[in-house]
Amino acid sequence: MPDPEVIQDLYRSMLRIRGVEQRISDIYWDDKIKSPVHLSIGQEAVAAGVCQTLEPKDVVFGTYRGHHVYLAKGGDMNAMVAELYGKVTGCARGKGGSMHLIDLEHGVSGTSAVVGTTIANAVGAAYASKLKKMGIVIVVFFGDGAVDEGVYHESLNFAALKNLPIVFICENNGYAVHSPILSRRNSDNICEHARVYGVTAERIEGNDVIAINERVGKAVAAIRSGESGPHLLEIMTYRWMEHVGPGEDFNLGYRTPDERAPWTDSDQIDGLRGQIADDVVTRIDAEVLAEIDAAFEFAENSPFPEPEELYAHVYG
Amino acid sequence: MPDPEVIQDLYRSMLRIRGVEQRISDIYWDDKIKSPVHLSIGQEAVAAGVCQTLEPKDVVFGTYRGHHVYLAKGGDMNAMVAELYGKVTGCARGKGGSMHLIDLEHGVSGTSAVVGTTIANAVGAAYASKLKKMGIVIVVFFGDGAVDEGVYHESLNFAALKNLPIVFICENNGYAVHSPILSRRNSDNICEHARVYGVTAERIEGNDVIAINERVGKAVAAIRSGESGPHLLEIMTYRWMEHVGPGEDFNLGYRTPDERAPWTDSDQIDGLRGQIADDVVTRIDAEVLAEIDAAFEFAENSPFPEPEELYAHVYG
Amino acid sequence: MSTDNTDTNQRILTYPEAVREATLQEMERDDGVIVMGIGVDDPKAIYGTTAGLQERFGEDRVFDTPLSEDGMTGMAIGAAQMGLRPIHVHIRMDFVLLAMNQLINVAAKNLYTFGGAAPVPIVVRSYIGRSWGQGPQHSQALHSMFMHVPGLRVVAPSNPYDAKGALIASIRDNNPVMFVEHRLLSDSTSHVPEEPYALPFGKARVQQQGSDITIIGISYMAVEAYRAAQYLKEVGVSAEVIDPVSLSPLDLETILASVAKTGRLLVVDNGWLTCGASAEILASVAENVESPVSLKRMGFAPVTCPTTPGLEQGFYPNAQTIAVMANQMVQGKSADWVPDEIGATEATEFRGPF
Amino acid sequence: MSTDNTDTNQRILTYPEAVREATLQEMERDDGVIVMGIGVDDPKAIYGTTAGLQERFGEDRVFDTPLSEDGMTGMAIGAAQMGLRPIHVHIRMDFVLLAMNQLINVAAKNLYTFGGAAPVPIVVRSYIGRSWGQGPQHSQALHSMFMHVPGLRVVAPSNPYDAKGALIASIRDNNPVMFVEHRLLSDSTSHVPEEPYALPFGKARVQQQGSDITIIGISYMAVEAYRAAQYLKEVGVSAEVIDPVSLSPLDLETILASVAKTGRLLVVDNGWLTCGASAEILASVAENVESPVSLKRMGFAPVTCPTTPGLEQGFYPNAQTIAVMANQMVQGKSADWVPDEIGATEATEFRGPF
Ligand SMILES: Cc1ncc(C[n+]2csc(CCOP(=O)(O)OP(=O)(O)O)c2C)c(N)n1
Ligand SMILES: Cc1ncc(C[n+]2csc(CCOP(=O)(O)OP(=O)(O)O)c2C)c(N)n1
Ligand SMILES: [Mg+2]
Ligand SMILES: [Mg+2]
Repeated sequence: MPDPEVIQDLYRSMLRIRGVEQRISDIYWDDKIKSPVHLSIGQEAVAAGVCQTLEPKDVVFGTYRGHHVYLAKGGDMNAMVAELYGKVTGCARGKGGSMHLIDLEHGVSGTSAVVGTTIANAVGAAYASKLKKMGIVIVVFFGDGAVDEGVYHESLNFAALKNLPIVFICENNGYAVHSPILSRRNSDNICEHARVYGVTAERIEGNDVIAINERVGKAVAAIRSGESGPHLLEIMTYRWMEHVGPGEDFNLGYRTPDERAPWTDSDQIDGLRGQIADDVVTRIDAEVLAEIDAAFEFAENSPFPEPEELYAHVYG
Repeated sequence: MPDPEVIQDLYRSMLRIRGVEQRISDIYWDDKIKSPVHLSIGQEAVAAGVCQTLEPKDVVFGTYRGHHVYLAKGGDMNAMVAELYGKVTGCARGKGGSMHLIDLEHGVSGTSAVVGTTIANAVGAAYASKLKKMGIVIVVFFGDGAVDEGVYHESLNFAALKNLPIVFICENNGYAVHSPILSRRNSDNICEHARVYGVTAERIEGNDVIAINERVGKAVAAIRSGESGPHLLEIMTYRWMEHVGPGEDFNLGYRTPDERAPWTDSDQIDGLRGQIADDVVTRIDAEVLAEIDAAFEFAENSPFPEPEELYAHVYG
Repeated sequence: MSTDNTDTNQRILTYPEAVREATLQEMERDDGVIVMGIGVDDPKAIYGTTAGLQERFGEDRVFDTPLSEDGMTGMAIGAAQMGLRPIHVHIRMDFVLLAMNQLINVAAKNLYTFGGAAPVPIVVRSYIGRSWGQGPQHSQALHSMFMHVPGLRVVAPSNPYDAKGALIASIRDNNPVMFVEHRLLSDSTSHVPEEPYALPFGKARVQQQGSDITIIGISYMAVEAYRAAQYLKEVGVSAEVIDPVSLSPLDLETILASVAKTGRLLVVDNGWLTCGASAEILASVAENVESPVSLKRMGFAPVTCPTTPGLEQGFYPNAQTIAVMANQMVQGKSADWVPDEIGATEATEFRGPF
Repeated sequence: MSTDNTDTNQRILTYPEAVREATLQEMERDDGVIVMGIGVDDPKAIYGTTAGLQERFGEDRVFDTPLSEDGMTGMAIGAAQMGLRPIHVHIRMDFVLLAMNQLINVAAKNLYTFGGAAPVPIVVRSYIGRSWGQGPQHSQALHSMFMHVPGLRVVAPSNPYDAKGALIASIRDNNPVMFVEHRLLSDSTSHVPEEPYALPFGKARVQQQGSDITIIGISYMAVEAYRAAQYLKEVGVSAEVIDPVSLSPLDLETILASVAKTGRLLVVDNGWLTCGASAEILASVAENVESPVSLKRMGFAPVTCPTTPGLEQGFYPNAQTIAVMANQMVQGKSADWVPDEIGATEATEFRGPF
């Protein structure tokens, strides 16, 4: 068992993600967030478990489904919510929206709306870290769909060839939009595939935040000590909500509530809550709620960018 | 041992390739072939061994290093040589040159100068063959360099997913231009990699034309009978000449004559010659020489395309 | 939207319905037509354009693909070379950037490269996104890149009638065709005859006759240009509105005839200006006219598309800004009329799905 | 080639030598500069442009890559985001089509997308091929596609002096820069000062002053345009010859000033016309001039590049065809003068290496 502080950290981390995204879902109807949102509800354990193992200087990359990664790595919550609102106080001054989050100060190097792109970018960051002996570990999050893309192959190959300090996190939620994984590849063997490149690979079942935390922690430690090169962790998880948007999607018929049930039954937030003293839970819950309230208030009260901002930042 | 007829066929096939390319090399100095040539001398066994297993209706795709594939599959020699000369009687009316050979009548579906492109095209042809129940087996030839490209990954994945009637022939000559394979990937494990996709894979050592012929023959038979899906054969071979151009390249220093020696010592043409009755050899040699003489004469005597041809064939 | 058809008993379809009908009819006519792409068989069916096709034609002719744009484009090309007619669908044009190698190095060139031997009859359908925070990577309009390359055809119909006819023509054509759709046109409707018909390539549609200025609107901007022309009536400006429909080949003849009449040309592209379709049209007109004409172009602001709604609005021309520009071209720069309406109602009303 | 420098004691370098010197000097100045690409460390060293760099700076800063254009471009972008300044080399521009996704969806956009937070200082060097049967897939000039996209810079120097200065500027610049080279310029020479210098972006070079017509030549066509201007002297036509050098940003000011003087503009691009750099220049001029000017453009024939030498020649403009066109623009269409020389000696003399 990890020590109680880690449990509390993980709990808080997941709760912040769930809380923010639940709030997004709740208020989406009022049309203040005019941006497609890809909620990670149900997948919080991945980002929380992974990012807890990282140092502030370490760098993560993610996808359009990136709220959880941004928050777990320590990205500024106010700036994220403001970004969703399209406000100039957003982490990308409103220009990026939900799919393009960044917080360089906290090691969030960016998320992308084109599947697979940040995998290669992360490999480049790892190359820079190695070349310049920065001691920074790079982590890139992507879905099971990204594995289909040629750039995935090219990225794994290069990372292994150069023995780079990178952890590939494949968040396998079983679907790319509505396509199940076995409709896109012959076998359920992402880890085996990664190993052939020379990438150490392991699957973690059950969306288990403690297991994720421990195993990724080992991988990160091995990389940081120079003991080993790139790792891939395939983390089995489940998206509770629709692919994009604030609601559920069982009406579409491509999956059933029964399929989801084991995942909600084993909700990692509930699980950890039971392991923390009641008064601590109460305190953390209150703190997180206050933080979230403040973030949405901050976003609501922030100004939109001035029209001239349209022309800023094209060239640097 | 294969039957004598097959031995003769393979001998003739390799001799035609060697003869044409040697002639190209010999006359290149006179600047009549104004086209980069990527000679396959030393690799004849691959094309000959593979194509001997195919029926006329079967379809092959290749690369800029494609003379051997074109000739082995039965492509018209006159039209190929004329193509190199840029004549309108060429297989692509002079528009393609050495890197872009085609002979649809004989199942040569085209070669490409951009590494990796025809791999995906071949997969599409195999899809068509399967969908339309054409009973056609598709074979695509590519080098060890093409394996680096993302499209290789995407093509193998799709071929396995759809269980397509295709044979991937990786001509592993150890180099992509001047880069040895282990400077481009972590391990020498192309077959292992292919297997993870669900592609049956096997390496054939020693550029051995008989082994190539037998093992590819088995793969083609299994595919044609519907018994199995895609296969990959990694055929170890060696390029005797420079990457592009008519000469040798030991002066460049990236490889040594010693490295080549075992390959020339085990020259497959010499090897088969010893297994065929002398009078038959004499006859075949004479026939092939006459065919080659005629092809170069045909090319020399053919006209260049008319200037208006510049504007033909942009749209069909 | 004016179409040639003047039936009284009009059959009205939406754009996606027209696209679906064209696909379905061609699939029935020719069993070599296949539909492939990420999500074509899923419950949302690419805004309904592929709805029910898999049930009707089976999983071999209508199939979801892995997320492999480059490889799947190459696959479509190879299938086409063997006699199939693949329609490859991309829910955003931005993703087609992954397939440029196969489209430009292979599809556009094979026929020529092989001296006429190997036609590549593929259709690539892709959507230009807009509104509700599509942002930098879900909003691009890259038609000019394809217009640049010989061997490709490019069409960008702006209404259901043209969409059906152009898609049927694209499927029947022996060349690779980039079929450009716009997300904001999905709710548009028009008369669409049931029987199959093919629009000829290279034929522009004159949406409205006029005498003072020619306004060309491309893709969704055809809608906005038409709206602008209605606003302009208020100040007595008579605009001729042209939708090229086919961008490659381009119907320069119709454009030149119109400009000869009006002496002024405003091209409104649904894309960036630099080296864009609007540059091409202006250059072609400038090369070909004898008497001087006044030439202007409008399009995306020369920036990346921002996500936040306020900035996003400034990124696009709309009927209002088009009308203002056209009026100034006719009445002089000092004309300070601004129509009350902004136009672009599809954009302001848009709420997904994405 | 006229350069600004009038030293008597001129130091003459070839184009590859100038490129190599710029790279070497910048690598010495800034240890974040790295050189990567297929073959950069091989015996042929990309026509010598990367010769000896790996020996000097080590295998970590100068390295061969797998054949993975898309992934390696993405890798360069990520490395740049962490403070490196990668120079990614492609021996043909055709292969850059594999990297369009990373270049256009990511490199061009990240700075803007992230509100200024993440600059992407990469340089992409690529060669336009020509001659000796380069054919369809080794001859493309795709600069206009990059000009189309906000966030990218594009430069295409035509002589060693400009090449060195533009490459140094590109490496120091905080934006992604497409640095376009032409294979036929590899033997060209000019004075190149030893000390590092950076050419400003957006500044055209007036190669020759003239009064009758402005001829703009892009990339290798700058050489042919200059030759054509010499031929034109024979018939008393005074041509002003401009090499834009920087295509994005483009020095429209210099062009407009020249056209205001000559009243005639012929743009000769080393690329296709439709939606090309020449369309952009014509359109910009047409939009901006008051008095009528005569405008023409020349470039690749609107076909795929054929391999056979006879057809290949017709595919390209040359000094002769440029001179004929310019003369007709000045003297009228009936002028039937044809200069004796064809120009394009680099093309006829070319025999590889490829
Ligand atoms: C290159 C590209 N192709 C297609 C899309 C459309 N698209 C958006 S998300 C998605 C599915 C990705 O699935 P996965 O990687 O498993 O991530 P998840 O959404 O499950 O988190 C697709 C196909 C895209 N954004 N980029
Ligand atoms: C996409 C692409 N990148 C780079 C090149 C340049 N190039 C031509 S051949 C070659 C090496 C290919 O090696 P391999 O696949 O092993 O084939 P071989 O030449 O050994 O037969 C390279 C890098 C190319 N033609 N296409
Ligand atoms: Mg998924
Ligand atoms: Mg090889």
